[in-house]
Amino acid sequence: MTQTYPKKRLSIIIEAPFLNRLLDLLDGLDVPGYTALPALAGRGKSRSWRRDALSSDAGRMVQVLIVLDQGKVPAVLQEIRKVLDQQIGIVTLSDVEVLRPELF
Amino acid sequence: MTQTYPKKRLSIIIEAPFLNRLLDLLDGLDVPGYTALPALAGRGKSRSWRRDALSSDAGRMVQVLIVLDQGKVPAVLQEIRKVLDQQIGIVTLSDVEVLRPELF
Amino acid sequence: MTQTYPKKRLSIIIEAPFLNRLLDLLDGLDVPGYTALPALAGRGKSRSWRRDALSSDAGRMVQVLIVLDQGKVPAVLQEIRKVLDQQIGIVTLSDVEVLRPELF
Amino acid sequence: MDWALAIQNLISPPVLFFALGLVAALARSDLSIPEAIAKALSLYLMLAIGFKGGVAASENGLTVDLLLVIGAAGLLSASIPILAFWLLRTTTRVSQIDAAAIAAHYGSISIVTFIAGTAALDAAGIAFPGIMVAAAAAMEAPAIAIALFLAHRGQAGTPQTPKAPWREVALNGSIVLLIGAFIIGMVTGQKGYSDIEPFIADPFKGVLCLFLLDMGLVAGRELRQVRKTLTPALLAFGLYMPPIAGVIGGVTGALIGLPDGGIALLAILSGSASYIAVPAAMRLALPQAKPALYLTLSLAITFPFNLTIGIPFYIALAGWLS
Amino acid sequence: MDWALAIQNLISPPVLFFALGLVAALARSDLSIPEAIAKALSLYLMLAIGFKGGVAASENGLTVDLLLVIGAAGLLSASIPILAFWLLRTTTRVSQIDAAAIAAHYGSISIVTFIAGTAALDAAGIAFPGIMVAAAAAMEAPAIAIALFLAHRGQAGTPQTPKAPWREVALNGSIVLLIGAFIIGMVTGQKGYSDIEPFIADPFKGVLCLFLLDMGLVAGRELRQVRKTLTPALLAFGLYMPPIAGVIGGVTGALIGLPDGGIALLAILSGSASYIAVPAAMRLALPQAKPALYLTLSLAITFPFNLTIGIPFYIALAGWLS
Amino acid sequence: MDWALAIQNLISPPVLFFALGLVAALARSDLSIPEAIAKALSLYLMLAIGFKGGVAASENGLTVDLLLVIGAAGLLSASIPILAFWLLRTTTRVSQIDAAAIAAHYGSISIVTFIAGTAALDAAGIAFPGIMVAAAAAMEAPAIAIALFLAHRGQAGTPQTPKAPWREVALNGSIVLLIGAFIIGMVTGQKGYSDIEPFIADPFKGVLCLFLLDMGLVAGRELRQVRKTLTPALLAFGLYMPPIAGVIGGVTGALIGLPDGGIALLAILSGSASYIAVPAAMRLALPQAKPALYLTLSLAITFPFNLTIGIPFYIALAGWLS
Ligand SMILES: Nc1ncnc2c1ncn2[C@@H]1O[C@H](COP(=O)(O)O)[C@@H](O)[C@H]1O
Ligand SMILES: Nc1ncnc2c1ncn2[C@@H]1O[C@H](COP(=O)(O)O)[C@@H](O)[C@H]1O
Ligand SMILES: Nc1ncnc2c1ncn2[C@@H]1O[C@H](COP(=O)(O)O)[C@@H](O)[C@H]1O
Ligand code: NA
Ligand code: NA
Ligand code: NA
Repeated sequence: MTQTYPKKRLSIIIEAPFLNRLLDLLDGLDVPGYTALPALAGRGKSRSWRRDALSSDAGRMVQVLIVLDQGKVPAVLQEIRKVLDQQIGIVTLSDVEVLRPELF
Repeated sequence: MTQTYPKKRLSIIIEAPFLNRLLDLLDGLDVPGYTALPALAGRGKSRSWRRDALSSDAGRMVQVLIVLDQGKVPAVLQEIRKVLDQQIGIVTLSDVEVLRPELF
Repeated sequence: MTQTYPKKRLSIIIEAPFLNRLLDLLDGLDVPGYTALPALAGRGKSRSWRRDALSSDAGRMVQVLIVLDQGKVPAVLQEIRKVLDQQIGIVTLSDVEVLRPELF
Repeated sequence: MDWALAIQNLISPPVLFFALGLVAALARSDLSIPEAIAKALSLYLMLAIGFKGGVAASENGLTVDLLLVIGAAGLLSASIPILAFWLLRTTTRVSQIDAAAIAAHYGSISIVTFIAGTAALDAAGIAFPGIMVAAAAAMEAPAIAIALFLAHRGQAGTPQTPKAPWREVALNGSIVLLIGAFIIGMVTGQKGYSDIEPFIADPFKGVLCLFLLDMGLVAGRELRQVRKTLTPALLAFGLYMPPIAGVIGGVTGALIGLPDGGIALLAILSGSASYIAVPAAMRLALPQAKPALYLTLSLAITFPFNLTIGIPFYIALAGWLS
Repeated sequence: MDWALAIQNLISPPVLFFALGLVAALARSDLSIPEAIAKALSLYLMLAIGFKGGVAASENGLTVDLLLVIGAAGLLSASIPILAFWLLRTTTRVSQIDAAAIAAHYGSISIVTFIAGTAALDAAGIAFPGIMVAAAAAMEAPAIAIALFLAHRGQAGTPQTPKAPWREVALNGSIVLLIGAFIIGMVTGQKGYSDIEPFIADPFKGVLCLFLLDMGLVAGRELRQVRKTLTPALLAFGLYMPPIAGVIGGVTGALIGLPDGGIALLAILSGSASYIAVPAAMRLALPQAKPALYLTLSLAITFPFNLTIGIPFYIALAGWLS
Repeated sequence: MDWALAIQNLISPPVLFFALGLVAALARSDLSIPEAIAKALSLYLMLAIGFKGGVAASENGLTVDLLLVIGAAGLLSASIPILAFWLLRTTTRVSQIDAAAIAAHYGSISIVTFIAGTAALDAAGIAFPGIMVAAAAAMEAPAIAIALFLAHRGQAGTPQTPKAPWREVALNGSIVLLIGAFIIGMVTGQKGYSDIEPFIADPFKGVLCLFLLDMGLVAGRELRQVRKTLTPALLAFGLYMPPIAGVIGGVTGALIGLPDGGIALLAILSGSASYIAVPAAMRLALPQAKPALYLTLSLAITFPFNLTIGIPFYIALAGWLS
């Protein structure tokens, strides 16, 4: 049987205009990598939006996925929290198993 | 250390022509928000599909993510189930931790 | 209350040029279905990339999601491992609950 | 049948680019047109054909009675599915619901087939009335309504039938754009036309080539799955239904006094089958029906048939009838 | 006001396609232009208008003093927000931060309104100096700077204000393309122009129609939310602010000696409000400000107003002033 | 070297838009062309250049022997990588696998460089044979095959080498479209051409400008990472390899009796390096090779070199050789 190892999966749903700043922040932290996925549509406390019905990047969301070691999570969360506190942004953390633990 | 709080992550993979109806349904339920992501390609019991090789929205899938409180899950699942039972749709529920529990 | 059943969610982040080969591989395995999602941007050990700033499919990543029964995981992981070992690819496994267990 | 016309159609750039796409997809090439581009090409064609139709209608006045044409088109769109349903139920083994879903596609129309038809008429120097665009717009809803009736007929109290997709069908983007552009063309007339001619008229045929390349790729991918999904009886249906419906459409056109080009276009509309709007509507209204059946039939069998053989046949038919 | 001009503007294809989009979105049609296509159309318009401006500037020489025009434009862009902020704070109940964010939008410009204005001038046979494109480019940063100042004025030590978005504003893609294409047009002049004329000049008006169809769809979706988000006082602001700012811009243009067409364009720029670059900048710089307010106002109220009534008014104004 | 020609090339709109993109990306502007649009632009260019080549070939007859040209092109594509591999292994410290992967890129071609070359020839009034398009299509597979051989040479039994990407290379979308459009052009000839000329010929140069803007943005982003990835020896290779390969190609063209324009284009093809098809193929076939090396070299060094200095040099070379 293939052995797997526990890691964490951090997901940040954030507004597109912030994406560059968030990625720059992550580049400065001890994060093994990340992948950003586009979103199509959404709703939150405020407006509902559709990608094809926006005049601007404002309001469009992007999901950033980070697979990382549990040990690195607190430092990363703390920095992200600083940036996101006044901004829109949904941060979730969950458990995952990976194949190659040395990557993260 | 940054405190986190347990919530649920509901994912619904659904056909694009149903998206509007699903989102209208969610808007009528006690759901704090949602984000829809586009899909590129897929296969299930029936046909395999590629986004760039479809003549129509029929067959193209979309993933809707909802982060919400455990307490709201049963009511939401029940309503979604009604709509999805005869339709294509993959519903999964998983555990996540969030930073700001009051949002959900 | 709506009953749910435990399954596994397998996520494979892989380079776009490999996607077809991966999907062909999955089609040959006992996998109930899959959905591929596009990615926008990312960084790993090597280069950082943006979808809109690539000359070629090389470097662009895609996420493939597979919801499947725990019992099918080892065989699938073993085959995927063979293909991915020399390639870029982030594989994660996590627990989910589903509504209709017979689908997976 | 005018063989010169038929051959001229077969070796015209649009048909050849369609064939290129078909061959590339059958050979499993990774050639593909991004979805956003395919959508844009289709919006462009819809805008251009609607606008040009409106300008033409504003020019000649409404050369034929608009309401008569729309009425005839709606009637065709409601009656062809009944015939198709009956043929499917008697010659194939598809279920009632699948037969109804397929029938809806054949009652409705393929706007690209229509556009390819106008291009072929242009090439053959045959004029056609601008209001045929309105006929195209009228041939969707009736087909869907009849098909839903056929699907549920005799089934006592189907539990939880999904909400009928009337809102989605009526406000379908393509139809809204087609009709909207038609009206704008009528309002602005020749002056508006000359403003945007270099955008909507000059590159039109080239854009059609690119779009048909995409349609070929899509149809070819579908065609690869034909053997898995279609029985010979179904396949035959995809080939004989278009000319039957085309003849019905052409005769109707002749009866209401359409000119040559109008008869041909009404035959083309009747003979063509939808693969954009109706599949999406069927997913909403008849989710139990199998998309593999109706998509493959309409896209991989009927569409290529019409594009290559059907169009010259319908044009020849119009010549005989008028 | 020249009523013939006003009506001619209202029934021109671009305005009618905008209206079609508006109506389709209000009726909740699923008609939509893919995001990638809308971005491409906007890049195209920016490239074309910049390039043509550059070629024109290279032709006539810099007919008016480039620096004078840019200086006046920058000044307008810095002072209009102050007026807007004061009007908002005295006539509506929006917070200081929201008022500042809205003010930034009205100090900045809508390039599509500008382009529609050039099309209307063309149709009316009124020439305009190529360097007006440079004025358009100069009217973004000052508005944002002033607005940030207004937002934080009097608030001792706001903790953790986000980094100001200067890098993002200065290197904003649209501005870079507009200025870059302007310079390329200046360098290559008439020879370069004739090389790419069939791409940037001939289809221009048609592409504008398609883009305005999209803008109509976007504005219509916004308009559906107006009752939820805007008070009557705010709605009124969206309607009276443009002509006020337009008059200020027009008078400034006359004072610095611009010709007829230049006055009209400076009035159009002053009267228009941003809905692309400034919203994104506000999300970065003033995340607490409510996007629902500034987007709805600028997109659903001011933009349609300018497109239909504003532009002919600003052109008529220029006639009176010169 | 004809300096007037060189300067004319440098200040032509396509090259200036490339420079604009390069500068914008170096300055970290957020200007970007959506991926779907960039793909569509590239499909358009491929379709147009293929079709026009086919029409030209159908006109003049096959003015030079098609098989001779294809044979020579294939031979060049197979031998240039051997030279490149040897140069890389003797002058730089890249591994055997990286050297082979880079060599594959230089044996293959950049179709945009080719297209820019045809535009420069057009501007200089030099004719070229339509079949050069076929030469372009023939210069991919041999380079990849040789490179795979070089990568594994002398390595006993590499375990688990991935399946060679022959299917992907042969059915590569760009090549299929290029060849398909060429054949369609041959079949429909001048008649088909006049049908779609307003689409494929008139806006061609303008579309090329937009595409080169995108290429500049992509190359500029790559260039920002040059210092991290390239040693001076590698950087030098990216600059001296193109003219060496270009001379080899030009001499070959002269030997097989190509006319002036044909010699120039064969030199351009030989001197150019792939950054679309070969990188994807290398990811499949040699996943251990570092993309940072081959992409940066080909895209950020060789491509700008060829576009600015290379093309006028190859054209001048053709003048000397013929
Ligand atoms: N509970 C949620 N689950 C998933 N996505 C959410 C949720 N809440 C908000 N979002 C996303 O975040 C965006 C902004 O949310 P808000 O700031 O609450 O308006 C929404 O448009 C959604 O795309
Ligand atoms: N087990 C699965 N995991 C992930 N996605 C799936 C799975 N099964 C189905 N899907 C998605 O749902 C679509 C329709 O599935 P089906 O109705 O089974 O044909 C597929 O094309 C996939 O995109
Ligand atoms: N830890 C991670 N979490 C999420 N995505 C990752 C991670 N590491 C790598 N990736 C993705 O995989 C791609 C290739 O990674 P690498 O091979 O490490 O350069 C990156 O560009 C990311 O899109
Ligand atoms: Na029909
Ligand atoms: Na303004
Ligand atoms: Na080469």
